[in-house]
Amino acid sequence: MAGFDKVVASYEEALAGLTDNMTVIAGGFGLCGIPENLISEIKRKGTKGLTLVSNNCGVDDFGLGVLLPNRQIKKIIASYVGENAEFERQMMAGELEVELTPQGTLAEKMRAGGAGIPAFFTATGVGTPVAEGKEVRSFNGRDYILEEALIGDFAIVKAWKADRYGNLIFRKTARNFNPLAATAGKITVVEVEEIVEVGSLDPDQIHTPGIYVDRLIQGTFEKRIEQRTTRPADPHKVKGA
Amino acid sequence: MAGFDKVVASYEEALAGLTDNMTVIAGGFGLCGIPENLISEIKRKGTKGLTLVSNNCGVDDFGLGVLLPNRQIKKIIASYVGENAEFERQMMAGELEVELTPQGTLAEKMRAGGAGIPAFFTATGVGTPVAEGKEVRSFNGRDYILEEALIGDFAIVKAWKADRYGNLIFRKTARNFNPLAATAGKITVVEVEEIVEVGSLDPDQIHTPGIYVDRLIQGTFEKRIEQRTTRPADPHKVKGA
Amino acid sequence: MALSREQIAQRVAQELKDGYYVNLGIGIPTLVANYIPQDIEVMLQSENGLLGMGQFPTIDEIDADLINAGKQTVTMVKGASVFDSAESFAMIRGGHVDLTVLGAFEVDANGNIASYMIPGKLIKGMGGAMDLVAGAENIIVTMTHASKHGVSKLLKNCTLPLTGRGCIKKVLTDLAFMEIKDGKFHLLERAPGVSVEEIIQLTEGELVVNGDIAEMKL
Amino acid sequence: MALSREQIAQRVAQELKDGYYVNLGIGIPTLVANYIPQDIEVMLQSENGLLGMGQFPTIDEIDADLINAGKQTVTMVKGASVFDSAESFAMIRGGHVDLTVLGAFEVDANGNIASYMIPGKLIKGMGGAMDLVAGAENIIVTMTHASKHGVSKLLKNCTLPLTGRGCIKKVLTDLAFMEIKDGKFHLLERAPGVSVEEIIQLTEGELVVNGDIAEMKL
Repeated sequence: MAGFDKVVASYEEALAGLTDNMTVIAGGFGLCGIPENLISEIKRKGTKGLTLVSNNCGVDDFGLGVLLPNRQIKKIIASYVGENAEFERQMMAGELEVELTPQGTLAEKMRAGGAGIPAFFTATGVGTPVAEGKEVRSFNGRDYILEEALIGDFAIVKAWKADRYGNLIFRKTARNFNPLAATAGKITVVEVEEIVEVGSLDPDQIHTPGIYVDRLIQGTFEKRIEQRTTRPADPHKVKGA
Repeated sequence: MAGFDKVVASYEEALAGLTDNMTVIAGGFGLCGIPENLISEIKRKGTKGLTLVSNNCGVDDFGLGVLLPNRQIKKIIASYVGENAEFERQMMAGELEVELTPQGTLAEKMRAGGAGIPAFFTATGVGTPVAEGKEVRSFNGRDYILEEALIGDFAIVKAWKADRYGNLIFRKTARNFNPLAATAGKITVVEVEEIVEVGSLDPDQIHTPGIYVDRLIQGTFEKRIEQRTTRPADPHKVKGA
Repeated sequence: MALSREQIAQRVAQELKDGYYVNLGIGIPTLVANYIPQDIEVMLQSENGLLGMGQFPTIDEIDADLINAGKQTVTMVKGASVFDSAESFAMIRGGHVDLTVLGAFEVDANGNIASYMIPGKLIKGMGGAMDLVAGAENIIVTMTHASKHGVSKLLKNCTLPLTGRGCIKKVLTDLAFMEIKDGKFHLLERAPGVSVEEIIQLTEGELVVNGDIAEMKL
Repeated sequence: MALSREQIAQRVAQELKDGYYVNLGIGIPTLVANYIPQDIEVMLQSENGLLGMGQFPTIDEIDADLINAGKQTVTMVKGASVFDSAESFAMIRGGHVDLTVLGAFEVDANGNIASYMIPGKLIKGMGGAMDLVAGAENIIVTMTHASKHGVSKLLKNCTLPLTGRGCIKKVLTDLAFMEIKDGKFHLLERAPGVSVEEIIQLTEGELVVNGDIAEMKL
C-alpha cells in the first residue's frame, strides 16, 4: 500500500514516461524557482520535439536554455525570451517556434487548464498582435479577447518544502508560476529542497494541496541569480553590535 | 498620513456609503466564516433593496437570514438556500428573487470579478436549468456554457487575523468564499478576530494581500454551529494521562 | 433483499482504491467513509474547502471553523490541507478528484442525473452537485431503485430538472449495480436475493442483461 | 533643458499619493522608487508575485528566492506579501493597482502604446506589459520625446506592434508632461527651459496647447 506517498527514488523515475513531442509546463520566473534538476534530467534523457510552456527560457547554460543546444525544444509558449544567443539564433533561423503570450494571460491559461476552465475572456492584448485570430467580444462596453487554457502532458515544478503526500510550500518569489504549473500537468512532478513529516505542515498554510502532485523528489539547487543588485551595508549598523 | 492603515473605528464607519439597491458580496459557507457583525450592521442600518451574492442565506435568526424580516434583500445569488422559513415564504410569494448558481461557478464568478476576467466557460450546468439563456460552446468535443463575472459595490468578509495593512489570514474551513469575496468588492470591508502588528505575519503565508482590503475592523463572534456532529471520546484516552 | 443504506455504502466502498481522492455527497455517500477497507488509504475532499476530512470531533474537539460540505463539524487527518472555494472547485472541475459519490432522485439511460430540485416542492439549490457531476470522470450515484410505490427512478429520460447531462456512468441502487453506456443501463451485479426479473421490472430505461448476473459480495 | 532620467523619475514621483499601490516598470520607472516623498507611504507591486518590494539587499541579505520583475535581487518591506503569478495578475488585471509607470517606444494620440517589439530587431516578448496597460486605470508612460535624430515618438498612429490599445492617458517625456484625450495630446507642463515651440515641433500627433504652460517643478 503506497497510499499518498508521492516520493520517487530518482530523477529518472521522476520523469519516466516523458517522451518526444510532449508538452511540458514549467514553473519559474527567470532563473528564480525553476526546477533545475528536472530540466537537467530532460537534457540527459534527450527527449526531443518538446513544446514548452514557461514564462522564460533560461540562459545559455542554465535553466531551460540547456535544452537548446541539442534542439530538444520544438516550440515555446512564453512571455519573455531571448536571454541567450542560441535561443535567438534558433528563433531567427525558424528552427524554434515561439508563441509570445502576455505574462498574466500565461499564468491564467495555466490556472484555467488546471481548473477545468477551457477558455476565458481578458482585455490583455486587445488590438495587439496577441489578438490575431482570436474572438473579440464586448462586455459592459469594453473589448476582450478569448484565450484558451493550457494543459501539459507533464508539469515540472520547484517548491521549497513538501510532505510525502505532495503538499507544497513555496518560498518568497520562487513561488511565481509554480503553483499554477502544478495544477496543469496530466503528470505533475515536483522537486523540493526538503521533505518533511506528514502532519508537520499547517493545513492552513499549504500553497499547493497534494492532490495536484503525482511525483515528488528532494534535490539540491544552485539557485543562480540573474541580476545581483545590492546596496551598501547600512553604515549605522556596527558589526557584532 | 494614513498610509496603508485600513482600520476603522466602528461598524458604522465600516459600512459607510452602503445604500439602498446596492450589490453586496458576502463570504461564508453556511454559518461558518460569515461576517456576523457586518451583517448585523446592515440590519441596523436598514438598507433595503439589496442584491446579495452569498453561497447561502443564513438561518432564521442568524447570518444573512436576519435581513429577511425587514425585507432588506431584493435578490440573492446563491447555491443553496432555504434553511429558514421566512426565506421560503418570501421566495414562494415572489417577494424575493433567487438566482440559483452552482457553488463552484459562484466561487469562480467572484474570483473572475476580482481578477478582471469578465466571463469564462465551464462545463458545470450544461443541459440544466442553469444553462438557460447562456451561450453553449464546444471545446475539444465537450460542451461548456459561458458564465459572467460578479462584482459587488461592497464585499463583506470575515477573516481570522489581519495586520493594519489589511493582510488577511483565514482559519480552517472558515476560509471558503471569503478570499474570493475580498477581491470582488469595489469597497471591501473585513472583520477579524485579531489585529496584529504589521510585519508579524509571514509574507509567504498571507491568504489575502492588503491591496484588496479597504476597511478593517476587529470584532467578537458567536460562531454558531449548524450541525453539531460528534463521536464519543476515545475510550483509550485516560483523563489527565 | 434490497440493500440497506449501510450496505449500499459498503458496496460503494469496494470501488475505492489506494491513494484515491474522494468526494462523498450528503446522505448515503457520507456513510461510505465508515467502510473504507483497512488495507488502503483514501483522502476525503469536502467542497467547502478541505482535503483530508477526518471523523467527527469529540465534544472537546468541536471547532466552529471546521465543518464539511454538509455543515457538520468534522476533524482533519494528518496531511490535510485547507483552501478557498475557488481552489476547491478548481480541483473538482479540473478533474483532480478520483471518485465522486452522490445521491440522486432520477438517473436516465443517457447518463443524465436529476438530484437537486422538485419544482414547487424542493428548490433549495444545487450546492456543489452540478460542479461535481460535471467535473468528475468517475462518479457513482447511490439511490433507491424505485419509489415506495414501485415507480422506477432509472428512466428512459429524467423528468425532473437536470443536475448534469450525460455524465453518469455507474449507478448503485438498493437492488443493483449498473453501468450506463450507449444509452442503456447494463446490469453488473444484483443485491443478494434480488432476482434479475425484479430489477428489470423496476427499471424503466432499457436494461441490458448479459449472461449470469452475480450477486454482490458484501 | 531636457530632463535627465533621474528628473523624469522625480517628476513622476510627484504623482504618487499616500496609500497608493504602484507597479514600476523596468528602466526609468524603477528609479521612481528613489524619489517617493517622505510624507507619504506607497507600496510597490512587482508582477512576479510580490507586494511590498523594498530596496536592494546588502550583500549579506541577498536571497536568490527574492527578486523583482526585472530579475534583480530585492528585499521586502514590513507588511509585504508574496503570491503566485495568477494572483499577481488578478491584482493587475482586476484594476487593484492604483498607478502603473512604464516605458514605451511610441505612444500615439489615441492612447495606443508600443513598447515590446521592433520587428526583425527586438522580439524578446511583452512580459507583463500587456497585462499592465490593459489592467490599470491610471498609467503614466515615461519615455524620451523623440529619437536622437529628432524623430518624434508621440505619433498620430503608432508604427510598431502595439502593447495596448487606447489605454494611455498620461505621458511624461524628457520634454513635457501630457494628457491624452479625444485623440489629441494635451500639453500640461514643460521641462524647465524647454519651449512650447520645441515640444510642438517634436510631437507628431496633434498637440493641444491651452494658455500658458507652466514649467515643471522638480
